[in-house]
Amino acid sequence: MKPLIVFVVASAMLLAGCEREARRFDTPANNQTASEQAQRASPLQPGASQGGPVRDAFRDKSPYDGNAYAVNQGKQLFRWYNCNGCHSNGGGGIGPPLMDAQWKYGSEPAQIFQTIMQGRPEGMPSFGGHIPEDQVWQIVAYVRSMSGQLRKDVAPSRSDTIYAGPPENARMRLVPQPQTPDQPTPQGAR
Amino acid sequence: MNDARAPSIDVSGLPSFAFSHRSPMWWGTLGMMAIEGTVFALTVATYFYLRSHSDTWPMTARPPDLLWGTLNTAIMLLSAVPNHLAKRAGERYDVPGVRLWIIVGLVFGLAFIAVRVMEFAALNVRWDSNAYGSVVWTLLGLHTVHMVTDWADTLVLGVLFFTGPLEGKRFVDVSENSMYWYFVVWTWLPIYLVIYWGARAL
Amino acid sequence: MDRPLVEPPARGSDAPRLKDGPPPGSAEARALDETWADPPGFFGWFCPVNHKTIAKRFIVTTLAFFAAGGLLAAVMRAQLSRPENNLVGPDMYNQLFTMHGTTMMFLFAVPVMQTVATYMLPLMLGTRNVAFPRMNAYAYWIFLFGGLMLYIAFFFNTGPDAGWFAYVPLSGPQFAPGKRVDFWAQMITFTEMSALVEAIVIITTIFKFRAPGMTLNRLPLFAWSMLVTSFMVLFAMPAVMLASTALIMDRLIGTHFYNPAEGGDALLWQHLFWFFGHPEVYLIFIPGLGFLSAIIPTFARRPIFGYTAMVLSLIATAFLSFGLWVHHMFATNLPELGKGFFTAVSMLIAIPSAIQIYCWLATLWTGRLNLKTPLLFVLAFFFILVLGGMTGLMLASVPLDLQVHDTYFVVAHLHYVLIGGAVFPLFGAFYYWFPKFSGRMMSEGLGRWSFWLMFIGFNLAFFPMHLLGLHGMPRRVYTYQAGMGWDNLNLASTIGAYTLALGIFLSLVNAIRSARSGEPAPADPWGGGTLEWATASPPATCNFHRVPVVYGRDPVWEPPPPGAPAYVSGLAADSREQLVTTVLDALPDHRISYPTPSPWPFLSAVATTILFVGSIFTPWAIVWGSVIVAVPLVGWFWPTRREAAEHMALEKQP
Amino acid sequence: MVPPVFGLCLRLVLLAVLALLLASLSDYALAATPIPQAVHDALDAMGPQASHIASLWNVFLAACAAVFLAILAVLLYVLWRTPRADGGDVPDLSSLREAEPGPQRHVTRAVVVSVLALFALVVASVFTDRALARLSLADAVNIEVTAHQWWWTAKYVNGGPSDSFTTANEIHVPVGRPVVVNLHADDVIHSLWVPSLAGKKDLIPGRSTVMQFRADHPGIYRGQCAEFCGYQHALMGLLVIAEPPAQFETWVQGQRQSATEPTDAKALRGKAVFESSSCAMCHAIQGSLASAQHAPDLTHVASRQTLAAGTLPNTPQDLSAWISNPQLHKPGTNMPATPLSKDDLEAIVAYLGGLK
Repeated sequence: MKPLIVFVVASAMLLAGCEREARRFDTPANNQTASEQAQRASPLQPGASQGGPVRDAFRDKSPYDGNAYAVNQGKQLFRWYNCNGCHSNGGGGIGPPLMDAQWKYGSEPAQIFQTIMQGRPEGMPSFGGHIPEDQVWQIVAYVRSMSGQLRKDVAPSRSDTIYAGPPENARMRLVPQPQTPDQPTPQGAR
Repeated sequence: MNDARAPSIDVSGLPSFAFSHRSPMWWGTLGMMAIEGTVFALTVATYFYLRSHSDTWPMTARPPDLLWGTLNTAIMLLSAVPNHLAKRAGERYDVPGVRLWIIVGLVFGLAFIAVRVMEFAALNVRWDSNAYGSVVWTLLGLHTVHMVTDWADTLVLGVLFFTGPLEGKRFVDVSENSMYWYFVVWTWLPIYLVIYWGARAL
Repeated sequence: MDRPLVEPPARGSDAPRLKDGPPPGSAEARALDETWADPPGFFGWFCPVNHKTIAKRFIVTTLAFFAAGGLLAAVMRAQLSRPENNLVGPDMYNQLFTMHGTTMMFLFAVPVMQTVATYMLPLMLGTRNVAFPRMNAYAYWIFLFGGLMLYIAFFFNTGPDAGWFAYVPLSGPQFAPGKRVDFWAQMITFTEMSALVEAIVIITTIFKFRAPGMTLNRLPLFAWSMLVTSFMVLFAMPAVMLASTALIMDRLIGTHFYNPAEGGDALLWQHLFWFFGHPEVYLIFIPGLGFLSAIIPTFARRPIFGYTAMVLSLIATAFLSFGLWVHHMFATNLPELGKGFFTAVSMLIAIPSAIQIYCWLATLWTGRLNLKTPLLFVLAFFFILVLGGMTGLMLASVPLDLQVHDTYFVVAHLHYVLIGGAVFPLFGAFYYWFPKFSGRMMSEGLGRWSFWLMFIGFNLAFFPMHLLGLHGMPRRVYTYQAGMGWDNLNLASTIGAYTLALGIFLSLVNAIRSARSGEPAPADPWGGGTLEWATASPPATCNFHRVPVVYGRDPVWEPPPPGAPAYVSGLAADSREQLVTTVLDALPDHRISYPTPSPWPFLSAVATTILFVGSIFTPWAIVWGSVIVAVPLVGWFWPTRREAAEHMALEKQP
Repeated sequence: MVPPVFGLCLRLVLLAVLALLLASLSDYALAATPIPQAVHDALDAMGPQASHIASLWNVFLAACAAVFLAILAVLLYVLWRTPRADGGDVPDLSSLREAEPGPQRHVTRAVVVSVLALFALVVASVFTDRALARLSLADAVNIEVTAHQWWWTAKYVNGGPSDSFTTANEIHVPVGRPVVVNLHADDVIHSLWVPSLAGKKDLIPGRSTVMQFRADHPGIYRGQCAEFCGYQHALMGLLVIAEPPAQFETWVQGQRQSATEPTDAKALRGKAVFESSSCAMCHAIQGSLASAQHAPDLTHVASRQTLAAGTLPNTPQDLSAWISNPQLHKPGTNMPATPLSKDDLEAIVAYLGGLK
């Protein structure tokens, strides 16, 4: 009995530990799976505009929800790609806040992925083709950590910056509100 | 020296316990106090190190309110009285005296632990507001830990004096417990000065 | 129940009980063996408080960690054996060198010294157990759990990867995601707690449990070195505990100790860490000096030369070692004037060491040498450590340090100092005291082979690193490009490292074989002068059936004058009773009843582990954890009526 | 005591197997150092700072060697002369009764000599320190160097704001003119070390440090990060290129210009791809839409000797290899592999190759 418990606990730790601590340095290839192309939902793009559609999320689950390193990278990219410019650390400003329970375009990883890739009307640029999809997934994981959707031992802690308020790993898990009906599910996001 | 007929020192007549520095436990307690004293000292040093690196102090916060901290200092100094009497009673093997003064001491302890809660509220800063907040919370927290543990030790010892079994060395325990209580009280004075006046004058 | 206390009974000396005094073989002696024995059975295995039992386990544990750290180093040397090697990537390599440094510093070097002391000191001082034997057991258990925790984490890819020095911000919340660094920082809490407890145990043992007549002026130099070391522990280790706790808080609850943006400072970590870190080096090195002072007189067949100078040097070293931590920070922007001061102190500390080296040389010079393996390891010290000391002087100089700091030159220096100053003496001590531990002699032949392999391998492994550093190779690189001119030196270094490993392995084989089938050792195989050689090999459970009375610094060489009392009698033989003596003159002061075997230290350690590991993941573990810890601690303190009755029977008021 | 070893062995065995697989399968592409001629030796001093230290080194080396050999000699003499004994022999306790004037005299002498020698060394060290501090800074070149994981930004700030320009991983300095480098860190602590020119200096977040040196001989001097800073601490190189003042001035003039407009179609396409793909999210090229500051400024990338902070030689092949899979050359670097069609990749390489 005792060894069994030990074994179970140990393997649980193993899985949690290994996934949480994994550092994947090889950039996975972009989603090559055949899927219908999603139209850009925003005229805005960072840098020079690209024509053409963007890819769909090739999966519903975020590959990085359990990976502290990737989430942390996502946090860095969130700053580097100036998401702060509109979402200011998730508090919202020009863009909607990301640390609350309201999800205009859906709180599912695939939906967030689409929101970033396609962009959204009212000013959310379409980042598809401007950010490797692997990095988009990292940002997706980080965005989810902002409203406490991730495990506490995975979500990032405070940065060495000035920021009032609790760090992501100290936030309460908010139950995402269902989408308001007047916002049709944008095509591609499911 | 394995000569069976050699004369020997017969120690069977020696006492089986002794007070103060004659007792090994006294040295053990002293060692603990040295360690904890060093921790306090280093934390205070950290406080002034951070202060010396900051143009404004207490950074963006208001200095802590004086009321509760000062009140607590008074309570703690007063608690030295029952503490001293407990020590004296212990060294006279006066069981009723020990019981009485330990209980009084515990009451004082409850008082200053309760006031301590108010102190945290009166710091006017959160531990995660800035480095100043972090260090004062740590300093106050460290001392609180010692307060609580010492109070718990005293409680256990006090209970033992009601239930037994008692033996002579328990009176030594009483004496050393009082010494540690003194330590907790005396170390508070510099910490009080740093927390409450380091953010003001000094 | 307090009536007997109001009017103390005349019980005590006159009660008809078994008292010690009669020589080995007598009924009393057999009773003593019985009284001080460890409890039998599976559950008994968790309860011993005998310092020899605990220390044996402790030594084996630390040596196991030593082996583990060595294996890590072997992988690192393999990776660096050729340029652009691809054996391990940066992620694994960073974990490897962090684990190596951490293991060697926190899980091997400091604890192994303390634990050899907890085995030898009672024997050297002529007492039956260490002070606070249950604390001693507790210290072992939390050390074991802390070390296991770190390695289990490493096994689960959660090995720390920010270096054994864990500089912020690299180890901070922003740049070290996950829990790797937290496990490292919590391991510090475990091991430092263990070390602090051991320090108190050692200090009290030396101050209060010396055999009658062993005045401080007659204290064996090894005991002096451990006394000095333990005091250093008391004042050095709190610094790193504070630093690592602040680090965990920064990472877990968002404090700002090390966050420049919110008034914290990255150098605060370096100050706190090195305020501990440099004394740390000396509390690894000073016990090594103690080993030398124990071994050299025995194999030079004469008392040590310059005992007083030796003691004063030890104390001076301890004081100075707190005044030179900044020489690890010369490359930062600290005031130049301060750097000058720290240069001076860093060089000054060479003087006490020099004095001791000269005294040892004088002892050897004026003695007659018995060239056995232990002495060989000691002689190697004079080569390796002195060379390391010389490079230490170079590092103490600000301008030179700016060039060689954080290069392989430093790697060479610190290994010359630590392996030459601590590991070689430790091996010497191991060969010296193995007969006492095990009752069997180790093989001289294997010993010599092991020594020469270690000596040659060591120098081949680490001397080239001096040159690598000067030729511009920085530390902590997982690989290096071809064409930098570092290839051959690195290859040589790798070959040397594996030779060194082979030598150490031979000693291990030697120990295992000898423990099984070595020739039985007499009480005093080397003709040593200190008290441990006055009792059997291995010692009885009570160490001495008759606590000796001491008349000189080498009691075995200086027997009592005719007619003078040779031993102590009158301590209970059928109950654990110890003689307490006065601090300075070791006059018999009082007897105390001694703790019996108990599971509480083990259970308390388990509870402590739950608290510490829990607080890696949630701050609330501090709250519910303390409750879990309080329970076994109360159980530990609470006397059983049987014990109390036994103590009462022996009680006598002052 | 067994478990840690057991756990470790298991891990190491797995590791070894994995390593062998990797070693055999993977095309591990860390190239030999791109600049084998670059000097990087503390004792091969090319400027006043380094040579002050080098001469101090010689003083220390001589003194320490003398002491070391003396102690060794005494030890050998002792081993050679003192009679042998056995554990059974009665110890010689005469020293307990009478003093030992001979050894006492020797030990005292040795201690006195050691003290004097140490004092001399301290003095020598202090004087060298003063000499280092006294480097004349007249007409100095001022550079702001910022360290990142794992590369360097260098901003030349002489003259007005309009004159200042930014480059990365490679700084040019005029021979014979002092250089004042103000050091900052963007993320963690780094340390700048150019062994042949000066001692190292840390770059610390929240603090700023200064490093002063002068190069007296033209040449390429390799520097690198000396403080452990994460996964690619090993491959964080910096080149210091010392050249005659005239040459330096022309280089400066060149660097102040914004990027040359591409002329041929391929390069033009490369520019378009650069601006519209993920490159522009981190890199900056003056005179293009790309203006991000999270990666080396590529305005004059083609004029540099190396790629990725001294990791690869700056050739078209290496550049395209780098762009298509940076993690292969520098595992852990922040640059992701950008999925580009073959043509786009070639176009970008052509474009960047033209940015002299």
